Amino acid sequence: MLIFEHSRPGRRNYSQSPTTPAEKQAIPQNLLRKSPVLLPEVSEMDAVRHYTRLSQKNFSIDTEFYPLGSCTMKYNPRACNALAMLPQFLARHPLAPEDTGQGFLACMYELQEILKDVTGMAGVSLTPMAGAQGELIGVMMIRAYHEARGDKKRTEIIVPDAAHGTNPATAVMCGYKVVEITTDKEGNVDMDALKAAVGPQTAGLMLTNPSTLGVFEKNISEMSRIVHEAGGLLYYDGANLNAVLGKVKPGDMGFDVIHINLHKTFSTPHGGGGPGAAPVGVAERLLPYLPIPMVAHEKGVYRWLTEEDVPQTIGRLSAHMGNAGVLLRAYIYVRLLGAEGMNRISQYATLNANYLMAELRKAGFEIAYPTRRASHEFIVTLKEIKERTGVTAMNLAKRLLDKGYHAPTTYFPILIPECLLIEPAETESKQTLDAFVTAMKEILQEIEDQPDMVKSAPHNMPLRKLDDVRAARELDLAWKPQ
Amino acid sequence: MLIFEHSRPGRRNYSQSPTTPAEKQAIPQNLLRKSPVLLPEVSEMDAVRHYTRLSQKNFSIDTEFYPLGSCTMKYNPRACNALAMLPQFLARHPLAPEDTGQGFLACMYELQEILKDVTGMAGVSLTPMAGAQGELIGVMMIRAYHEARGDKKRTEIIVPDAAHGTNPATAVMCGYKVVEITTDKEGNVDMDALKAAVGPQTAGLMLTNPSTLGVFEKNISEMSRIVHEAGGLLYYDGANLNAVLGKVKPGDMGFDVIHINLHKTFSTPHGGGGPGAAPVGVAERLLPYLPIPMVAHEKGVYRWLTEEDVPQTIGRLSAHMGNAGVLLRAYIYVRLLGAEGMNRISQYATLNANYLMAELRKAGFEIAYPTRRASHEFIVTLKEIKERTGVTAMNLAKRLLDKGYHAPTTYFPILIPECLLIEPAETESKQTLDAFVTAMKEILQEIEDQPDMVKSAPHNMPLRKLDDVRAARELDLAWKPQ
Amino acid sequence: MPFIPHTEEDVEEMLASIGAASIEELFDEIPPDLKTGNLSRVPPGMTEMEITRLMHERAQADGFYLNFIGAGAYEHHIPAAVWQITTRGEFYSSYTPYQAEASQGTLQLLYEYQTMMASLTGMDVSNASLYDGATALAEAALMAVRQHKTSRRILVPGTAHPTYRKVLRAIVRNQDIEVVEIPFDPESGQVIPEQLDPFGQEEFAALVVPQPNFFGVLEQVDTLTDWAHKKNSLVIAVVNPMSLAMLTPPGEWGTKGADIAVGEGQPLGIPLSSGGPYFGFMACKQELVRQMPGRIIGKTVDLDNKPGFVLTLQAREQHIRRSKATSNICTNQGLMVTAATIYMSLLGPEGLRRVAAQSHANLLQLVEKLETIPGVKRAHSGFCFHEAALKLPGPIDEILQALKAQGILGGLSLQDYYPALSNTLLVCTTETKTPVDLDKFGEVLGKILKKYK
Amino acid sequence: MPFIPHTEEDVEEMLASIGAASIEELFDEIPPDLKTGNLSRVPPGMTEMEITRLMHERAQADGFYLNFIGAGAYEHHIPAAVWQITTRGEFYSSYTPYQAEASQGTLQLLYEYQTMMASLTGMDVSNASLYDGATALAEAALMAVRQHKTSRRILVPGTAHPTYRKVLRAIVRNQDIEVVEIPFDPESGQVIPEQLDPFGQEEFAALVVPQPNFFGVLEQVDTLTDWAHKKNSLVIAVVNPMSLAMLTPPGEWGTKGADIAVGEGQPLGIPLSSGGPYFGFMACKQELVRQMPGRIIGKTVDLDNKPGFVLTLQAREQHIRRSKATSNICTNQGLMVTAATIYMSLLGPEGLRRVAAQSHANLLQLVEKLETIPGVKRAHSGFCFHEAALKLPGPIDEILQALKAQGILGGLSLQDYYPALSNTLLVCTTETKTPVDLDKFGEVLGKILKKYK
Repeated sequence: MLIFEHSRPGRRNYSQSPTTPAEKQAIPQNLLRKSPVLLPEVSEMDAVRHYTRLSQKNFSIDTEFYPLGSCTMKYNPRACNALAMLPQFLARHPLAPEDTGQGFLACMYELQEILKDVTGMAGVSLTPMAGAQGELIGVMMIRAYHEARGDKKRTEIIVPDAAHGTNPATAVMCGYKVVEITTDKEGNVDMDALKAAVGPQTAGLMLTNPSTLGVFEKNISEMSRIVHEAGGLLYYDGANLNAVLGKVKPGDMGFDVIHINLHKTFSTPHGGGGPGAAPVGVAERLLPYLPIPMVAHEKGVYRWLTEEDVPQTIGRLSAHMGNAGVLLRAYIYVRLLGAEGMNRISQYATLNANYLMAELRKAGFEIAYPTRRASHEFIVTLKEIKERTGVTAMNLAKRLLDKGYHAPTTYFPILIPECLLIEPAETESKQTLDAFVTAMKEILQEIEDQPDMVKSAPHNMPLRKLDDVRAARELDLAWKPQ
Repeated sequence: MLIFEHSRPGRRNYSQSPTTPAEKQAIPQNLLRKSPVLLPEVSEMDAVRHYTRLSQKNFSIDTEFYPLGSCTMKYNPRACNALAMLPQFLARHPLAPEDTGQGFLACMYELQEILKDVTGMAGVSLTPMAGAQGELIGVMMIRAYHEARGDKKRTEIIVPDAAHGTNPATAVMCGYKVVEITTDKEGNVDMDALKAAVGPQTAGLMLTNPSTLGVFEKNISEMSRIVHEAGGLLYYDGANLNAVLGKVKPGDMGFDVIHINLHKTFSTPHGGGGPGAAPVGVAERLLPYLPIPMVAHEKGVYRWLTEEDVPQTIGRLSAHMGNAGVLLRAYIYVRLLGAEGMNRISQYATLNANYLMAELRKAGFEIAYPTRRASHEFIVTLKEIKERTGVTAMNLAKRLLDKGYHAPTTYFPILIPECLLIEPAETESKQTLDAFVTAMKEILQEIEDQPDMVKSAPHNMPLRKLDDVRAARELDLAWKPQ
Repeated sequence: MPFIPHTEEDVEEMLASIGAASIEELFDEIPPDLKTGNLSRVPPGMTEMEITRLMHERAQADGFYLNFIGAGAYEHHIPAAVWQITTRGEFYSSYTPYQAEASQGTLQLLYEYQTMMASLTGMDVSNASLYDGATALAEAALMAVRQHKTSRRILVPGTAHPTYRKVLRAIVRNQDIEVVEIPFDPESGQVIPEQLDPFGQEEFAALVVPQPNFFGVLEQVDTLTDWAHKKNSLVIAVVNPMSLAMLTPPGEWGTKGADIAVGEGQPLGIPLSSGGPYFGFMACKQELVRQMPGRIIGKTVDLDNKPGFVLTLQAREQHIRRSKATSNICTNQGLMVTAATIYMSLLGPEGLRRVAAQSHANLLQLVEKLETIPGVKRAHSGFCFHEAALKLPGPIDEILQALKAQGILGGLSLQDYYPALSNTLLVCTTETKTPVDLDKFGEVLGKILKKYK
Repeated sequence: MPFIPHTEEDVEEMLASIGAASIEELFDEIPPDLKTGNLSRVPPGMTEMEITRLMHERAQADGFYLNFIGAGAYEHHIPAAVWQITTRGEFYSSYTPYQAEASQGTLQLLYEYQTMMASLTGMDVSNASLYDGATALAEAALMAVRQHKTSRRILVPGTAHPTYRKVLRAIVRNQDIEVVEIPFDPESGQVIPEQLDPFGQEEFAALVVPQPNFFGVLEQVDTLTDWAHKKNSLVIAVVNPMSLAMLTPPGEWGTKGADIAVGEGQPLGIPLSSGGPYFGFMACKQELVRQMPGRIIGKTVDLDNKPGFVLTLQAREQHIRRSKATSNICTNQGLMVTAATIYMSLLGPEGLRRVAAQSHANLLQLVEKLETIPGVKRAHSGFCFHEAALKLPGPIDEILQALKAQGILGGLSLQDYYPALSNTLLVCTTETKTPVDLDKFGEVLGKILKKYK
């Protein structure tokens, strides 16, 4: 039932708006709204009940194992939420004077410093509000760098075919042509393809390492050399940073610019699809182009850096300074972890992924890159199963829901047919992984014994399989009163 | 799965206790614990996940209609929770000096004053921590009153047979003999029985008005006269105050002492069975006996009253001053309501009850007192249905769970066979009541068509009917490691 | 009309169904002369915005202090997860789990709680909580009297919490139960077992043993327990549950263990909150379970033999037994127990032990530091857990005022409770106090005390 | 090892299954020379107790002020229910609803949100949110260019939020899009439709119309909309969603209505929180829906024909279309939209209208009061919503400092954004300001300004 269906004309919450209608008004008649606003007229209790019950229809980290590859669904500490929502932090206006926000700014400054260390970069700006915006800002800086040098012939960004879709989409938003390069049999970037693609027209290479295939690009130093020698820059998509945190710094691998998905590696909540936050870090040569605002610490006082301080900045990319409350949560998280805690993240995320990969292989699943170590994630392919039984990766995914597990990422990376990208994250216990393996084994058996049942999953959820095609064909994007 | 079954030896949450073991210790060996403590060894995420999922297994006001008679399950405003949990309120030590708690004490003082007005009483003490403790304290004051007058022959408390079980239990805890009096056909206390029971041995009469039968005792003034003339006092069980809030004050009905269930009428949360709070109010003559502490306001300063201020007090009944945080919630609630809001509570609670009674009667249900107005609750009896079909009130209750409604109170008051005591409370909308009536009608039909299905309900809950008898016979009150 | 959803149209339709002309008509059975309910002293309603501002202002006015007061209520760190989960609507706004099938969340949690508390106290069984520590002691005394059958005498040492003793007296006095106070040794701050014999001449139902006692001092629990058992009496332990992560649990005191263990559950994840709501806990030996008051949860199975949980032993309770019930208690402090169970799960055995050990170590550190100030010395010689009484060289109220002016609540003045203990301060440390805090207390107190040299 | 559950035994068993001797061995594909990850500048870990204390101290240091700053972020009362529900784990810790059957909570809520925003803006369809108001404007400009096909020119008045204009330029500049600034009338603080014609000589893709504009002034939206439509250009409305409870929605501007409406969703239940996270909203006409970036939720049915909700029109998105996507955006600001949807449900149409009306009335009241102070007068003659620019008779930074010393944040100095507007203060009132607050501001400012007479 939609909230609108609980509505009755004239019902309202008297506690939640001024008791008496406002006395004064000075707005010309022609600017005043005449049409009614379609908001529900429900009691406070009905709203609370409706949304509490809706919430219960979600799978989430707080209720289920959620091994969604490339998304790093780890525990979001409750302390981060509680402390970022202290009344003073919530009440502070973004344009309030700096001296009324020294506590908040101290957190932001320290977060910048910590992220510099973690990434091996010379400078960090916290403003990007999501991974995709971090990418956009990163590539904008690459472009600004070439432009500042008068290097106008660089029109291409190289992207591996396994990359996140945001990579090519971002390059295009920055006015670049996208050159896709292939992957070799071992899951590495095809070095010959890279060499062939690189040239004076190359603005840069966007790369995730470990890659979205769940393996570490062993040739990264060589790749870095090739791109740099051609005058291009290296962009690090930080989506998989969780796998190497404290092990390898992107700066040490030769990357010039990076975005860090705080909602992945630094455990800020995914919130049903945002808000995220994706600070960008840069090597020395890109420092002048970092987006503002950033926080400086001078003579014991924290202040915002503006256009005056960073005259070559690519500018402002948000109305204020990005997703401040998300940054606060990440700050609290990194302070809880400390250096040792960060090192352990990559260790245990990697242990969990390799263990799960080993167990699923033993259970009879086909691993996409069986000769490689898993990073913090790995790929299972149902190609053979699909051919033999008609059961798809999506069927298996839906059947997992029935068993109380969120499905792994399906059909990404697109170059592996019928794939499941599985990322358990470091906060899951061996017992949970073992229970998941048991469920996967059960489904493997079900595929043999009752493939039609698997194909028509889910069966134990409040709804059965939803019709995506109809949704797109008969667009219904807003409720209309009957 | 129990939390203990998630446990693994050696697992722990490093964030939640001191990082390094304490250095100093000076406790003799023979006083130190040797046996291990059976607490779960789980990660923070596992604990969060376990208890979040457990919570989803509860029906509650925030998720379901909960017409539990005599319990006043109304909406618990979220603001009351948020504001009572402001950090300063939570951090304040109960024995901190009064001048560090003037904000808190102001709330307590004002709550006392408001409750005096609401009940028509001369004084109020906030200390009782639950309805049953309010009763205990009320009867203790009655006893103290008689004792102070040297009136030692009063050994009996009169209680109607429809009363809450706490009434007689309380009287016994205060050293009184209980005399039960009967109810007439209309649901009133049998006046002849009362007259016969009253005498010089009568310490007092405990009464709920409206009674637990959901009707107003019309003869209350006469009853008051009879008891008072015999030298007894009148105790008002405030369980049903919601029905007459702002309409009739217990003090005006002649009551000498009252407890007020804040977790009913004043909407503090029931919390799965507490904490409640049940301030006591008294007429002039019982003022000297009120329990301490109470809050006084003198020269703009709030302070606790102690034994020195109230030398005849029955004393202290809690380690500090009762359930302070619950009192804060009630204070916030009454300020949100104001006088007008309180008047409306009884009006709409009564409207809802009478409407639901009318609709259920039309639907074919037998009403216990069809000639009477419902107060804020009323009784349906399945006597005839049970005799004819074997379906009991408990069967119907379980079937309601299947349909997404919490069951009404069953088998209370005990003098009505196969009864359901139904209290919708004022915060439910007509639409919810209508949907409930529809569900009740469906069950009525099911009783005719498929009585065995109804008898074996619930069917749609995570568990089927639980075996109470086995629970009591094969006592298993604590998990033991396998 | 905050919180009331009715539209005018709703009201009309409802009245029509009832057959009444107005809402007022529904009250026609109330004698008109009684309808005097004019709430003249209740202020007009506020919006949520207005009350939010008022409460924020009052909270701000109360402020924050560096707190060294204990005396039965203890400031421990509470993980953020505890109350974020506890205040979820499904826990917060549900009732006592009468319909077991619709209340497995609360019921299973309470069963887990009972398991934890039974283990922590070393007893066989626990109930699902009582109001607070003080009333739990009173209920334990009533229980002991019911069990003992021939004596209505309870021995309580003067080292037990003074307010608990008052509450005990207030509750049991109407049932002809005698509370006899046992003296303590002013030097050690303990009960001396050897001095008990005069009190054991006459039969008694139970001996109350506080551990640690009100002065923070550890009693000789083994000797006291065995002494009482030798007299065929019961032993009621009054314990701080946090201390039990370090100290011998009541179930292992002496040869046979205490019979009933009660106490204040607040240290297990409940905020100080000006004194409540907290929760009392009660655990006992198996043979006493049917004398135990309060809710008890049992494990059972459903029709399909799946495990589940229900309220059990309800035959003891007032809604069934009425005047013959074990107690009039019907609610427990469910929501507080929810918090405590989550707290104990998050801490685990090692976490709880570390919190207890650090609280204890901090006291040793603080006392050592304060004793370096001339004129400050411990009032008692007994071993302490996380609280101790200190003699000060000046008027305590003045000193406490001076400390407060610097943001420190220095402890509790014992004089109000024990007139002999003039200028004596009961100080408490928990794991929340850092070395910097302890140093600050020492420094500030040192400066204040200079004038009394 | 906070948050990592592995016991030593677990690790051993897991390594045995993998066939590795150590965790370190799992990293053997990383070239050793790259393993330089020594985090020397990351401080050691803290316990939750320690970070809790630190954050409380920092929050206390920042304090509370009586705030009259608006300028794109507005202090409204937020019902307590909003964030208590929004931060429930099931909303807080779930991902983008890729598996629709396991995400109906989020999906249905987003569908409800889309319905509310479409109605509030008077448009046909809404997406499920963008990052913030400023980036939403940039996305709208890109969308307009895609739709218009022949022009890459966007007209933006100088009355639009200065930071929004900066963000717009920064984002579109790499796609050869020209942003042309339209002047405004310094007297009225509005764009004068009659002066637009020079800018319409050349083809343009869209005209941006802010309502209310950055000065709080109401633009002549009907005339502006019709003018742009006459030039075959699109109209992008940038609106404060709260104001739409009172003001004509973009969908009804002029003859045909604006084509795209965007803005900052923060006023709908999102705390100020130093600037974020907020959310941008975007609604448009039906014919533009396939050009709209961001997530969109559609209603559909399941195999049993029961209604349900899914992510739809994914063919526009980057994970399918890659370099041909409408935008690189993939996340929305889901949790903020969750809060906004609950907020709008709690307020309802009448509640939202009253909040808007009271915010507006308070501004009239405040301006009237402040204009009684000698030397204070309105900078613009146009009608205002809940914000207005005031000329002050002295140096603004000094005056703001003096106000702050008395706990008042008096507004924003416009000089930094519009050099011509020296000593001009942009003040904002919402419904949170009481008559007492307005009086206090007037009194304090009056006293401060005495020295500049």
